[in-house]
Formats: sequence, C-alpha cells, structure tokens
Amino acid sequence: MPANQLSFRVEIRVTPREGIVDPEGQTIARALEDLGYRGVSRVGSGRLLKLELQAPSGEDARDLVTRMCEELIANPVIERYEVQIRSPETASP
Amino acid sequence: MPANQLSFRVEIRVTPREGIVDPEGQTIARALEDLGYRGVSRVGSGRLLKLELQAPSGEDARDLVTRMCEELIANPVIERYEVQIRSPETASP
Amino acid sequence: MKIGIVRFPGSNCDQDCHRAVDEGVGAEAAYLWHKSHDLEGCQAILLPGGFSYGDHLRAGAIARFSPIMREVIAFARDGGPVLGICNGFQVLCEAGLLPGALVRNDSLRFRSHPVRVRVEQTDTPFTSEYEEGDVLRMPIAHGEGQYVADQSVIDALESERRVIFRYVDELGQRTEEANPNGSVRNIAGICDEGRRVVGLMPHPERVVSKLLGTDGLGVFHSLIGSLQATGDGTTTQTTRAGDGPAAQAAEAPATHAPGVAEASAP
Amino acid sequence: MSGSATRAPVIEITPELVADHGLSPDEYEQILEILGREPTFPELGVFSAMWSEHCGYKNSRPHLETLPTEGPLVVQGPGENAGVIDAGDGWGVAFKIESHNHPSAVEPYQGAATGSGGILRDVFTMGARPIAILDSLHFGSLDSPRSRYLLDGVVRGVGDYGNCVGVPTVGGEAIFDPSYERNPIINVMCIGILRLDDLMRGKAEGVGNAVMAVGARTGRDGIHGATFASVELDEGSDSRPQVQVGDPFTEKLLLEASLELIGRDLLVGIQDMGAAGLTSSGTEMAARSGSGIDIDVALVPVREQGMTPYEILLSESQERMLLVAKPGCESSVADVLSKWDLEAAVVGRVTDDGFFRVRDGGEVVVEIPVQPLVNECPTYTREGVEDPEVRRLRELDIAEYSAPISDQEAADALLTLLDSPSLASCRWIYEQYDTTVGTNTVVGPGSDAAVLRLADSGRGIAASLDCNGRYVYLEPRRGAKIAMAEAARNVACSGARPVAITNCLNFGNPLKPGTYYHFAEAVAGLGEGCRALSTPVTGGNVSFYNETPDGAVYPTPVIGMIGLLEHLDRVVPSCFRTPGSTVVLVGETGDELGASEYLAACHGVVGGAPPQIDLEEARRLVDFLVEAAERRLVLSAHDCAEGGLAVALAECSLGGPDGPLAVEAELRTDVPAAAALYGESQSRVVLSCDPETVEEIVALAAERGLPVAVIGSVGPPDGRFRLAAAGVQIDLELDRIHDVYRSALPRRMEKQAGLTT
Ligand SMILES: Nc1ncnc2c1ncn2[C@@H]1O[C@H](COP(=O)(O)OP(=O)(O)O)[C@@H](O)[C@H]1O
Ligand SMILES: [Mg+2]
Repeated sequence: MPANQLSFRVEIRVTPREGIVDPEGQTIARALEDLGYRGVSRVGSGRLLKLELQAPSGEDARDLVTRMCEELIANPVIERYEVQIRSPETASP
Repeated sequence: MPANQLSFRVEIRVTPREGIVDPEGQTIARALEDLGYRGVSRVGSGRLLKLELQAPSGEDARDLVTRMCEELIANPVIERYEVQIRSPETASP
Repeated sequence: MKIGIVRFPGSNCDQDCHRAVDEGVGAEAAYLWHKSHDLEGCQAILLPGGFSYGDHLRAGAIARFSPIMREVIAFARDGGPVLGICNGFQVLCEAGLLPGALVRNDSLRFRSHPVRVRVEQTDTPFTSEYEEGDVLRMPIAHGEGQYVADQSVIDALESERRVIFRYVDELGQRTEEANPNGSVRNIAGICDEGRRVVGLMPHPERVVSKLLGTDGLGVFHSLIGSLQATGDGTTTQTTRAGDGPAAQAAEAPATHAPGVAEASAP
Repeated sequence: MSGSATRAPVIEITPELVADHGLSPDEYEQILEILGREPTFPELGVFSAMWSEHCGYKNSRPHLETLPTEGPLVVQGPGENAGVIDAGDGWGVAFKIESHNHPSAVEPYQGAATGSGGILRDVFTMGARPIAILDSLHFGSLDSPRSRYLLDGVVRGVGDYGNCVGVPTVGGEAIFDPSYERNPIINVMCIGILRLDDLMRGKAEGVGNAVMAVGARTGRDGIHGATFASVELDEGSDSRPQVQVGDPFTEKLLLEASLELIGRDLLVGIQDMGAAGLTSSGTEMAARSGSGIDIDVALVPVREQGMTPYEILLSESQERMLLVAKPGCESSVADVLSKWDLEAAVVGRVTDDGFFRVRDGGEVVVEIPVQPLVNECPTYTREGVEDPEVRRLRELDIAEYSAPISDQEAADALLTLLDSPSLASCRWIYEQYDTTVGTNTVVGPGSDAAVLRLADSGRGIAASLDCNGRYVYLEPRRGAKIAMAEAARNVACSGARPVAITNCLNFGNPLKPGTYYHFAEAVAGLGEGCRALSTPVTGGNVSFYNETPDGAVYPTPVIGMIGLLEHLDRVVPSCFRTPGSTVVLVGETGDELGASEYLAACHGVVGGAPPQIDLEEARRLVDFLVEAAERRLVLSAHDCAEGGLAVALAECSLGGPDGPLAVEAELRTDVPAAAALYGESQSRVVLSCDPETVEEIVALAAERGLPVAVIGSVGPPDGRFRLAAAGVQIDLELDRIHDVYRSALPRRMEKQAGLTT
C-alpha cells in the first residue's frame, strides 16, 4: 500500500426514497404503539453500512464512496443514501 | 397532548455485537473487492431506524428510546444499538 | 436448440429450470456458471430463482455484476430472449434490463402458496402458447416480490402493454385479496421494450408435470416455439471476441411448424 | 488469516474449574486415570464437551441401547451423522432429527435457523441431497406475548434458512400448551436422497491423509454450546449464553461443494462441526475408524484475533465442516471449494496411534486417547419414580364430562376446538415456508404426512412428525406408543408403508426422579412401538433440561416416521376431494375422553388416562391403509387424532385445495355423545371413497379384523357441516367453521410484531 494513504471511517445510510413504501417502518411504528409507546411518529427504516477505507485524501475517499453507492450499495429506483466520512484525525477517539 | 412536550429527532443504529458473524457484511466486502474497489476493510452491516418523538425533556426522550430498543428494536443477545437524539433546537435545520 | 440456465452462488431453482427444459419440453438445457464469460451458444437464457449471494444488500444486487451477466446483458440488448423467474426477475431489475424494483412483501413475511396469474400479453417468447386472459395456477415463494416503480414507468408499462402477468382470483379478476405481496396494480410479470426480456415472480418451472401441475409448461413451450419460428433463435453472436469458442449458431434450422414443441435429443 | 493461536496462560485445574465444566469429581478421577496425569486446560474443555449430556448421552445411553435399530431396509443405523434406509433401485433415504430448544428460547430466529443448518449438514455429509425439512414446534399458550414472539421468530428462522438453501419445509406439527412457556420445543428433521454407491460416512482413515477445515471461519461463538444444552435455563442469570448466527448462503455453497466432493470421490470422510465443533467432529471421526488425528489449531482459519486453543477447539461457529481427503486429492478438494468461494485449510493429518493430539504451532496442548474420550463417557442409570401429582391427574375422575350435552354445546365445542391453535389450520406457519422448491413435493403441509418424489423412480417417500406431550406426561409408556402409532398411521394414510424412524427425546432434568421415570418409560414405549410396527430407529437426538421455573415441559418424544410409497400416482390425500363420495370410519370409538384436547380446551382439565392403544391393531390398520391405497380403493384418508371424530371430519371437509366441501355424517354408537364426537380413541381413520368401492373397503377392513362403519357422504349442496352421534347433532355453516379454523393463528399472531422480552 502506498505510504501516503490515509484511513477513513465511513458510514453509509440507505433509506427508502420519498414515495416508496416502507412497510418495515410502518410495522415498527404499529408495534411501538401496541406496546404503549406514545408520541412516536414518522418512523422510517433503513440500512446501515460501515467500513474503513484507505485513500490519499478526504476528497478521494468521498469520490470513492460515492461511486460505490451509485454502482452497488443503493438502488436509485427505490433508495437514497447519505455518506458520513470521518477523517483520520477524528477517526481515532 | 400536554403542552409541555418537546419534539426530538431520533436515529437508532443496530449492528451485530462484537464477535457475532456478519454474513451480509462479508458478502458486501467481497462484492466491493470484485468490483475493483481497493483499500476497503472492516465492512459491517446494520439496521437504521429514524423516528420523531414527543417527550417532556431530553432525558425522558433518551429513557424512552432506550426502553424501546431493549424491548423491541434490538435483540441484545446478538445486537448492539446506538442512539442519537437531536434536541428540538438543533432539530430544525 | 440450447437453453442456458445461469447458476449464481445461492441460486436454488436452477435444477428445477433444467428439468423443466429437458424433461418438461424435451429441449437441451445447459448450466452457465456465473464466473464464465461465455453463453456457449445458448439461444435463450433463464435466470432462475433462489437467493443469489444470499440476497445480501438487496435481492439481485450483487448477481448483476457477475461476469456471465455482462454477456446476458449484451445478449438481451441484441434481442436474445431472457426469462428471469423470482430472484432472476430481481436480477433483471437490478441490471436495468427491466424497469422498477422488487421490495419486501407488504406483509413483511415470506409468502409461499399457489397463486393465480392472468396472462395479459401473448406476444413474447414466453407466452405465445397461451391465450390472452388464461388464468394459470402456479406457486410463489418470495420475501421480496412487491413490484414498485415510478408512476411514469407504470403508465408506460401499461400503455405499451408490457405487463405480462397479473395476480388475479379464481375467476380471473384483479382483486386486492389476490395480490400476495402488494405489487402495484397486481403486477406479477413484465417485459422490456423489445418484448424479449421477461421477468415474473411466480414459478412456472415448478408446474410442468402431471404430478405437480402443468400450468407452467406453456412458458417453456412458447420459448421453444418462438426459437423454432425465428430459425436459429439468437439474432446475433454476443460472445465477446476472445472469450472462449464462438457460440455455434443453432444447428437445427426450424423444420417444425411454429408452436409445435418437439423433443430434440441432446 | 491463520496464525499461531494466542498462547494462553497456563491455567491451574482446580476443583471449581472442574465443576464449572460440568464434570463430577468421579468423572474427573476417570479423566486422570485415562490420561495418567492432570489434564491441561484445553483437555479439560475437550472432556467437558465430549462428556456433556449432549455429546456423551450420560443419562440416556443405557435406555437408547434398548431400541431396535436393525431391519432389512436399514443401511445405516445410529452412530453416524444421519440414518440411511434402502429405498430400492440403488436409492437411499438419509434422515435425522435435531433439537434446538435452548438456543431458540433465547434467540428464536437464530436458534431455529442454526438448528435447520445443523440438521441439513448432518444429511448432506452422508452424500445425500436434502429434499425436505419438517419441523415439530411446541410452544406455550399464544395468549402470552412471549410465546407469540418465540413462534414468530422460530417460524421466520426455520423458513428463512430452508428457503435460502432451497430445501422445502413440507410438514411438521405445531402444538401450544402452557407447559412449554419459555422453553419451547423446536425439532427439525431433514430428509435427503442419495445413490447408495455415494454413501459417505464420518470416517478418518488412512495414515497421513489430510484433515481439512472448510466453510466459515472459526469465531468465538457458542463456546460450550454442548454444555449449555445440558443445563437448565436459569431465569436469574444474566450471563447470556452465546448464540450463533446462521448463514444459509454459506450453507448452500457448502452443500453444493460437499456433494461435488463426494460425487467426484475425493473424500475419505466428512462431518459437520456441530456441537463441540472441531473437538467432536475430529474425535468422532477418529473413533469410528479406530485411528488417531493430529491437528494444529494455528492452521485453523479464524475470524477473530487472539483466539486460544481452547476457544478454537470448542467454538460452535456455524457452517463449518471437517473432512479427510483421499491421498493425493488435497488440491482437487481445494479447487472444488474455491470454485464455490469457500475457504479450506489443511489443519492436520490422520494418524494410527489412536490419539487426539492438538498442537498450537509447535507445542502439544492436547493429547487424549480417542476411544475412552468418545466411547467411555460415564453413563448413569437412575431410579425413576412417578410423580404423585401425575398419578393423581391420570386417575382423576372424568366421568362427569361424559354427561349428556346439547346440540348447542356440541357445536360450541367444535368451534372452540377448531379455534384452538393446536388444532387449527397451520397455514399461517407454512405459508412462510417455501414448500415446493426442488419440485419434489407431491403432498406438502396440511396433510397427515408429506409425500416426496424419490427422483425418477416413480416411487415416493412419506414423512410425518408426531408427539402429543400431554399423553406422555399422563402416562409415558402409553403416550410414546401412541406417538409411534400415530406417526405410522399418518404415513400409511398417504398410502405409504412406514419403514423406519428417527426420534428426538425432549425431556426435563433427568436428575429429577419424576422426569427420569418419564424418560425411561417413554423410551420403553418407543421400543415396543418400533418392534410392533417393524420400524427400527436409525438415529435421533436427546434434549434434556427442558425446564422452566415452573418445572419440566411435558415429556415430548417426537417421532419422525419415514414411509415408502410404491406408486406415487396412488398417493392418497387427507381431505375430501369429490362431492358425492361416501364417508367411512375405520376403527372403534370408545368412551375415552381422558387427556383429550376437548377436556383441555373446553373444560380446562388436564387429566384422565390417555386412550388405549393396541399396537397389534395399529399395525393391522397400517396394513389395511397401504393395501387400500395400492388397490386404489380410497379417495382420501385422514387419521382421527386430537379433537376426535368431529375435528377429523371437519379437517377433511375444510382442508381440500379447492375450498371446503360440505359433509353430512352420523355415527351410531352407545358411547356418550361428548366421547363419540371428541374422544381420541386410537387407530381410527376417516376415509372417503367412491360409493361403488364401499363394499370392497368394508370387506378389506373385516379381513383385517378392523371395525368399519359407513357414516355419511361428501358434498350436499347446502354448504353445511353436519355430524350426528349418540343423539346429538352438530349442524353448522361450512363457511363459519372454515373461518374459525383458518383465522385462529393469524388472529393471534398478526396483531403484534416481534417483542424481545
Ligand atoms: N433418541 C435417540 N434414538 C436413537 N439414536 C439416538 C438418539 N439420540 C441420539 N442418537 C444417536 O446417537 C448418535 C450420537 O449423536 P450425535 O451425533 O452426538 O448427535 P448430534 O448430531 O445431535 O450431535 C447419533 O447417531 C444419533 O443418531
Ligand atoms: Mg451430529
């Protein structure tokens, strides 16, 4: 691996696109209500992906992750995604 | 609903507990590699839940969400969860 | 005439498809390995059901990147007949050969039982032996079979008569109760613009014998008939140069009348 | 990644440590004697696992040894991964049952899923392609949220696993009783078919042959699962036992790769790394072959860093196998596995010195003679004593329930019984299972027995899982015989001849005399049943410590019966098919309400003696059913069981593929009405037939010495269900009872999603 690689922590959230049914979210909402939880609304479900990435820069990391999402991780017909990248400084707590 | 309720945005992330196999994460890692993405490691999959919650205070909100997680949303035998609560001030962008 | 059946890791209806082709309608069936780059001269391709790559990420999401899928996509774009059943339908949608997507059943449960589907269109290589309006009984078995797409896509599918199968009741009526998974407009199967690529959720390959039901046989008879009618079936050679032996054009010219399925000894 | 396992600090073997490993001081003495020295810490772990109840059968072996295991069709009896019978023309049927009660009580989805995974591996390691799964489920009352949560998770777990691997789940049973609250019974049976030429066994032969670990990597999951399955679930403790997560995708790859390896003749032996993982698979394979095995844990591919030899030896990570390659075949084996994207590592060699030797890099950390480790686990025969409470319940005077009932009461009772989750339609469950993948399912769930195609032989395999725990609780020997007879009858109703069984013995803590009595008596009854019906045992499983704070679950010896059907096209369905056909009842209806579902569901009474069972008569009934099917005399045949004649008749009329069929029937009898309608007298079957063949059927039954009565007809156009007996008449609208029957489970289950409490 080239010496000038940095390490990033990436978190990708994939959620149903606006207008696409989210039966999972609905079911959880109903279950919470059945269990007596009040005041819960707008329940939405999604998938989470965490990974570590080696890249020369934060910009490269973001480019790479965006490509991954577009190509594989999210299906634009039904899903949208958000990416969070923690840079090497903040990566180690 | 009592007037003194505040509104919170909650995000819950559920991931496999340390040491529990994550076949989905493994498959995705392999797929990324097959697609030529280099420098990716520690791919982990999880579930995401977003909801809005009415509660008298941030502390109440956290208590409530913790109970929900323990009771319904995560199975502590194999999963861990993290909760993020955005308070009413920061909730509206 | 040779029909290719793709095997992805996790495919589990591949053998059933094989049997439907060779025992069901007496044509030659060949497995195509997902890592291969060669369609081996097959004149039609079946993408079988199952859980390719464990359905991880999304059903069909990873399978579409298999080496063999590059060939299948090229083959389809050249007008080769391709049928995706269940997981195969999901793969076709992920690969962009068919529009829309299949998401979790509205019940959030896996559903497995016989359904009735109405044949909506007969001008595809997989439905030509049926009559429009035929009601077929075949099983479904899926967790993610709810067909969704943007309104504009649905409108186009309807106006271009590309909905091929619809869930109906015993009387052939499209009802809410007859819809097992919440699919928009009870859609069970669709085709592409060229009408050569078809995907459906129910399993015709499971009902091709006297013992288990015969309503699915027509899908395979249709394919054989349409390949015979077009002579060699495939229109163009789609194997990329240098990737294995050139696929032989079909050896047997169409000597049978269209629609007559005849056993061709392998 | 594999490397030297982390060097563990030397751990002193104290009496506490020995006790924590579930070994008694006497057992420890025996270990000292076998080794001639103190064990190392990993050695203690190995003994603990192999001498656990789960692997060593400490408390059950003496009884299991009384079961008949031989017969003309038995190719492989107990002692292998699965039993195998000869099905003719070179075909074999491999089958076995497994329990996953304790893991499922803690994590129902994964517990059930990993149970399915294990039993599939047991079958395909024999060289058989799995073609069907059956599941026997016993849960607490569905009024309890916990039970609903468990059922929901278990059904998803069984379903998702089989669905993904592509093996249909084709039958089973679902029984609900408060006795199973918090300790459900989840037994899964798998059936596979093979060419007998390809029969494979778990052997480790040939000095120097490579021992390979394949499939998933080894992690820290489920360490001491075998020991865990051997202790009671402790309410208070929060030291949550480790639960494993199943990966059916990897399992599917393992299945295909294993069958390819066996088909290409590259293996000497293969075994699942199930309970006690590498330890049990390695030592059992060596023990069967009288050989030794020498492995290096540093070569085992691991999932986590810093795993110690102890952990690697005892891990129960799923979807792993141990195999021994034929000489010179190692690289071909590796090629096949890599084709299926699976990892394989040579982790050791077969030796001839009879030792299980484990190295960690250079250092030997375990060196135990295989034979005593595997075959000399101490066994215990205890004194069983019947619990006085059980006797009191059995001897309860239930005469008052035979008092006359009105038409209305009779009808209400039928509705109550059809709404009882144990008797109601299981459709809600099996519609979550792929029942038709593989295109071998000729008769799927919802019938007395599932029937599968035996490749292209034109013959069929029938299978049924049965056990009524309430009977066994009240009178264990009789209850076990009834379970045997019922399983055989179910299979015979389809037209198949019952030929062999596998069994799963689910009991409470065997150290309690009352439980031990139940166990010993039930096994004795099982043996009697096997002998009378000529259905030997080819394998099985024992699950003890099924206890909750309220005591043991009902003793539940689940029988997995296998039958063979000569002509698949003569298979007999359970339910009425043809309007105008005649309804015939074979068998004697007695005044037997004891232990019935009627008493439990309608009167809240668990008591009385279970019905009489005459095994000789049960056998004649089986012969009759097989011959009637062979001669195509019957249109349907359904066994009378829980809920008695009234429920059996209702099931016949409700369960057909084309919707319910009306029926009108009358049973002439001196027996009081409640018993006539709802008593559970054994060896009875409801048939339907063409009116033309009635005489032949009556003659055939008489020839076999079986009572027979023509009781009614199918399909009057009025859409009603009518049954009269002993002066009482049930007359209900078909749609009404259909509704009750169909909605009993979904009504209870769909109102709530998964709870984790
Ligand atoms: N109840 C039983 N009846 C007959 N044989 C049994 C029974 N329980 C276990 N056995 C047999 O004992 C042998 C040891 O089983 P083992 O492989 O340790 O079980 P498991 O696969 O559950 O770990 C197997 O051949 C099994 O079939
Ligand atoms: Mg075993």
